[in-house]
Amino acid sequence: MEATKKEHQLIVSVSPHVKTDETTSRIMWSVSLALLPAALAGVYFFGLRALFITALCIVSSAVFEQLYFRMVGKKSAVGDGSAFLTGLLLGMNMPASLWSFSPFTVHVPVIASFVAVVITKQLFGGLGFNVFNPALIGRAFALISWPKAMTIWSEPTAAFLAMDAKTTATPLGILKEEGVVKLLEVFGDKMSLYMHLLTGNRAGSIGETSAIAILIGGLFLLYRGYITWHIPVSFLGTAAVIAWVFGGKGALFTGDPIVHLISGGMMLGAWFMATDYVTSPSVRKGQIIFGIGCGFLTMLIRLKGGYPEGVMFAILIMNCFAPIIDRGVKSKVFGAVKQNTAKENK
Amino acid sequence: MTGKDIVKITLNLVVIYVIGGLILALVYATASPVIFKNNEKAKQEALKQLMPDADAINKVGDWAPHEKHAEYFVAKKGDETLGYVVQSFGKGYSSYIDTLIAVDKDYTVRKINILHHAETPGLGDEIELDYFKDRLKGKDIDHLKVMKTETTEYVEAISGATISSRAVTEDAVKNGVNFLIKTVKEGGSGNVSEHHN
Amino acid sequence: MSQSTTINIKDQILNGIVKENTIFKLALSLCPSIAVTNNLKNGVLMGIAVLFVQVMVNITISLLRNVIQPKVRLPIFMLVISGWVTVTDMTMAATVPDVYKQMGLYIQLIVAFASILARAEMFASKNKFIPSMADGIGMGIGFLFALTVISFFRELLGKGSLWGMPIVHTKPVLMFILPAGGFFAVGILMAFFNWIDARYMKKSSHAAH
Amino acid sequence: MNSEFIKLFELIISASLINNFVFTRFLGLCIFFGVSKKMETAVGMSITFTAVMMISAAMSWVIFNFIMIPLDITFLKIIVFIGVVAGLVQASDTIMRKVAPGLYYKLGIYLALISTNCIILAVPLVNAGEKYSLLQSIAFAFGSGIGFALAMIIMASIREKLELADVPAPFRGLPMAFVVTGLIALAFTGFSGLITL
Repeated sequence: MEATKKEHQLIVSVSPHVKTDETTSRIMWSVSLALLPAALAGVYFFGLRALFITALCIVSSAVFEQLYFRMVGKKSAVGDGSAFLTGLLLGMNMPASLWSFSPFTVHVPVIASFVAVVITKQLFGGLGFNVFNPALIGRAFALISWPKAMTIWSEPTAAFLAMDAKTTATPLGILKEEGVVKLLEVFGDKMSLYMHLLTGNRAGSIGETSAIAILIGGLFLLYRGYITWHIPVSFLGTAAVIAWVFGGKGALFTGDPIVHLISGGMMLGAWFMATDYVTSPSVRKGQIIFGIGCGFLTMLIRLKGGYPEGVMFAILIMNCFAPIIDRGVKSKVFGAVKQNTAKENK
Repeated sequence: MTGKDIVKITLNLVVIYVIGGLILALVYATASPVIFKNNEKAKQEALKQLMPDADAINKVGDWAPHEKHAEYFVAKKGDETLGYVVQSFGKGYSSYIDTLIAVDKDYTVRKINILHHAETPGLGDEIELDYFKDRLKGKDIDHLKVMKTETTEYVEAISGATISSRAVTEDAVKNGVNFLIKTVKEGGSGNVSEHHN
Repeated sequence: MSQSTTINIKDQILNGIVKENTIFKLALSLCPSIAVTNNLKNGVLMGIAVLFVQVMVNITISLLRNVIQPKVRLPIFMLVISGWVTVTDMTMAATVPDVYKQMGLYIQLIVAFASILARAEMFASKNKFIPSMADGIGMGIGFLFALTVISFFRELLGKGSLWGMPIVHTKPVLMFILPAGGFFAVGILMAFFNWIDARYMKKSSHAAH
Repeated sequence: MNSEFIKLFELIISASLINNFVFTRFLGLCIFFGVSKKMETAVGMSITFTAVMMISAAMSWVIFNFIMIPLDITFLKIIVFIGVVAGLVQASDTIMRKVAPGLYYKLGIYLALISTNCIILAVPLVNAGEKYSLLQSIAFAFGSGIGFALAMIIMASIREKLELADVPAPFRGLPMAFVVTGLIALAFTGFSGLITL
C-alpha cells in the first residue's frame, strides 16, 4: 500500500497529453467522416436496425464518458469526438440483429460501450494512454459474454424497415464450416461472390461488409495524411500471402486471397482499427512488424483456430505487443525515432 | 556448530519427518479406500442412469478412441441383454468430449451423457443440456448426422456450435456405436456372455 | 484468562479479516482467488480448505515451537504445511468428489501459499497455542471472506445463479465466469475496497481533528 | 516418431499460448504481479524461471516414475515435489554463486522467489496427473515457462506505459494490473480452439 501511494504521487505530476485537444478532435471527426460511407452502406443493407444499433452505441459511449468525467471530477472532454468515434466503430462491429426485444438483446451494445469507454480507455488514464483499441475490446467482451446474440447474422435485405430479417451465415462462417464449394454454391459463381463481398451485400457486422465503402474511407485518411500505408499494406499483404499459400484445400498455393481480403472484418480492421494511433507502434518499422503480426494472427485464427473470423483478436493480441515493439525498434533505429518525434511535435 | 549440535538437529528433523510420514500414511490408509469406493460408485451411478431398467451393468473390455482409454459394458436384466454402454471421445472445439453412450440391442442410441468437456461456455457447452442430448435418442448409425437445418430425422446442430455438435454426434457417438457393432455384433454376441460368466 | 487476552484474541481475528486481508490488502495467494471462484460453492469450499490448513499449521507450529531447531525451521514448516495440505487433499477427494474433480490441482497448490508460510514464520513460531490459533482463524476467515465475495459476484453475474440455484433464468454477463472476467472481478473489487478505505480514512481523520 | 514430434510441438504451443498458466489457469499470479513492474526484472525472472522449471520437471518425473510409483507412495507427491523444487533452488543458488558469479549477480535474486511460484509446483503435478512421458514433461515445462515469460514481458511493457498515465486513484497499482491482465486474457481467447489436446 505505502509503496503504491508514493508511486502515484509521482504519476499525477506528469503532464498527460501527447497531442493537443484541437488536433485530437480534428483527427477524431475526420476518421468518423471517413467511416461514413461504410456506415451508410451498412444502414442501406441492414435497414433501420443498423442505424439504431450504431446510434445506441454512440449515445451510450458519450453518456458513459460524460458520467465518468463527472464522477471523478475532471473537465469533460466528450467534445473531442473520441467517444463518438469509439461508439461509431463499436456499432459498426455489431450485428444489426441485436436490435431485438424478444429475446431482449438491446443491453448488449450499451454494456459493450461501457466496457469500451470506461474500462478500456478512461481507467487507463483516458485518450492517449489506452493500450487496447476500445471498440475492439467492447466487441470482444460482447462476443464472449453473449456468444449467441453476437453471432446471429441477418441476411442483407432491401426491406428497409424490417425488424426480423431472415438469418444466415457469414461468408467466412460458411467457408470455415462447409468449405469453399458451398460458398460458391450460395453466391452463384466466383464473380458474383466478389461482387457481393465488394458492395457489402452479404451477412456480417453492420459496418464491415462493404469493402468498397471502407476503401474509400481508408484512402481518404491516407490522402489527408491521418494514417500511413505501413500498417494496412503490411496487414493485408501478409494475410493475402498466407491465404494464397495455405488457404487452399490440400495443396499449397491454391488459396483464394481475394475472398479472405474482402470478407469478414479484414478491410475495416486493417484501415480503421489497426491504424489507431494510440494502440499501435509509433515508429514506421514497428508499424510494419505490427501489420505483419496482425495479418499472420488473423489468418492463423481463420484457418486453424476456433473462430471463423480472427481480425478482432489478431489486432487485440498485437495491441498487447505494441509497447514491446516500440521499445525494441526505438532502441535500435535512431533515425526513425527522430522522424517520429518531429512529427508528433508538428 | 559442534558435532553434538549436528546430531541434535538431524535427530530433530528425522523424528519430525518420521512422525509426519506416519500420520500421512495413516490418513492415506483411511482415505484411499473411500476415494476408490466413491469413484467406483460414481461410475456405477453414471452407468445406471443411462440404463435405469438394467439390474447389472458389467464391463466387457477396453478400447482406445483417439488414443484415449475407454471402456464398454453390457447391460442385463436377469439373463436378458438389454443393450450396451460404451465410453467414447469426440474431438470438439477446444477439448476432447468424454461421452457415455447407451444403445439398445439393435444398436440405436438410447441415451447419452457428457462426462467431461471444455467447450466454449454459452455455446458449445450446451452439448450437456438435455435438449441436445435428446436429439440423439433413437438414432441408428445411419442417422447420426448433424444438420444445420431443422430436422428430426437426423441430429439438429446447436445454433452457433456446429463443431461441438458434430464432435458429439459424428465423432464420439457414431464411433462408439460403430465400435460396438464391429466388436460385439460382428464378433458374435456370444463373446459378451463368455467374458462375464 | 484475563480480560486483556480475550480482547487480544478478538483483535487478532479481526486483524486477519479486515486490516491484513490476504487477498484484498496483502495481495498474496491470488491464484485461487480467480481460479476457483467462478461459482460460490467452489469458492466457499476452497476458503474453508485454506482456513483449515492455516489453523492446523499455526497450531502445529506453535506446539512444536520449542522442539524445532531454528536452523532447520523452514524445511520443517514446509513439511508441516504440505502434510496438512495432503490431509485436506485426500479428505476432500474422499468426501466431495465432484467438487474435487474441478479444483483438485488448486487444493494441492495451497502448499505454495506465501501467506501460510508467512504466518507460521512470523506469528505461530513465536506465540502460544491460543493466540496462534486465533491468528490462523483470523487469516483463514479473511481469506474465506474474500473468496466468498468474489465468487458471489462472479456466479451471480456470470451464471445468474447462486450455489447452483438459478436466480434469473438467463446468463447475464457470461464473461464473469470466464478467465478474463475473473481478473476484472478481482480488480474491480480491490478498487472498491481501496475506495472504501480511502473514504473511511478521510472520515476518521476528520473526526480526529 | 513424426506424430510424437507434433505432439511435443502442440504441447509447447498449448502450454504457452492457448492454456497459458497466467491467463487461463491463474497460477503464478503473486510473482506475475510482483515482478512485472520493470521490464528488466521481468526478463531476468523469465529466463531463470524457465530454466529451473525444466530441470525440476525432469527431476520430478524421474523421481515420480522410478521411485514413487514402484513404492506406491504417490500420495506423497506434494511433499516430494516441493522438496525437489526447494532443493533444486538451493543447489542452483550455491552452484551458480561458485561457477558463474556474473550470472548469479544478475539472476540470483530471482532464484529465491521461484520457490514461491506455484507454477513450478503445478507443472510436475500436471505432468504426473496427465501421465506425460519424460520428453513431454520437459516440453510442457518449456511451454509453460515460455508462456509465463510472454505474460510477464507483455505485462511489464504495459505497466511501464501505465506509470505515466492518470489512472483513477482506487485503481492505481494492483487493481489496474488485474484489469490489464483481464484484457490481455480477453485478447488471448482468440487462440482458443487452435489445438485440441
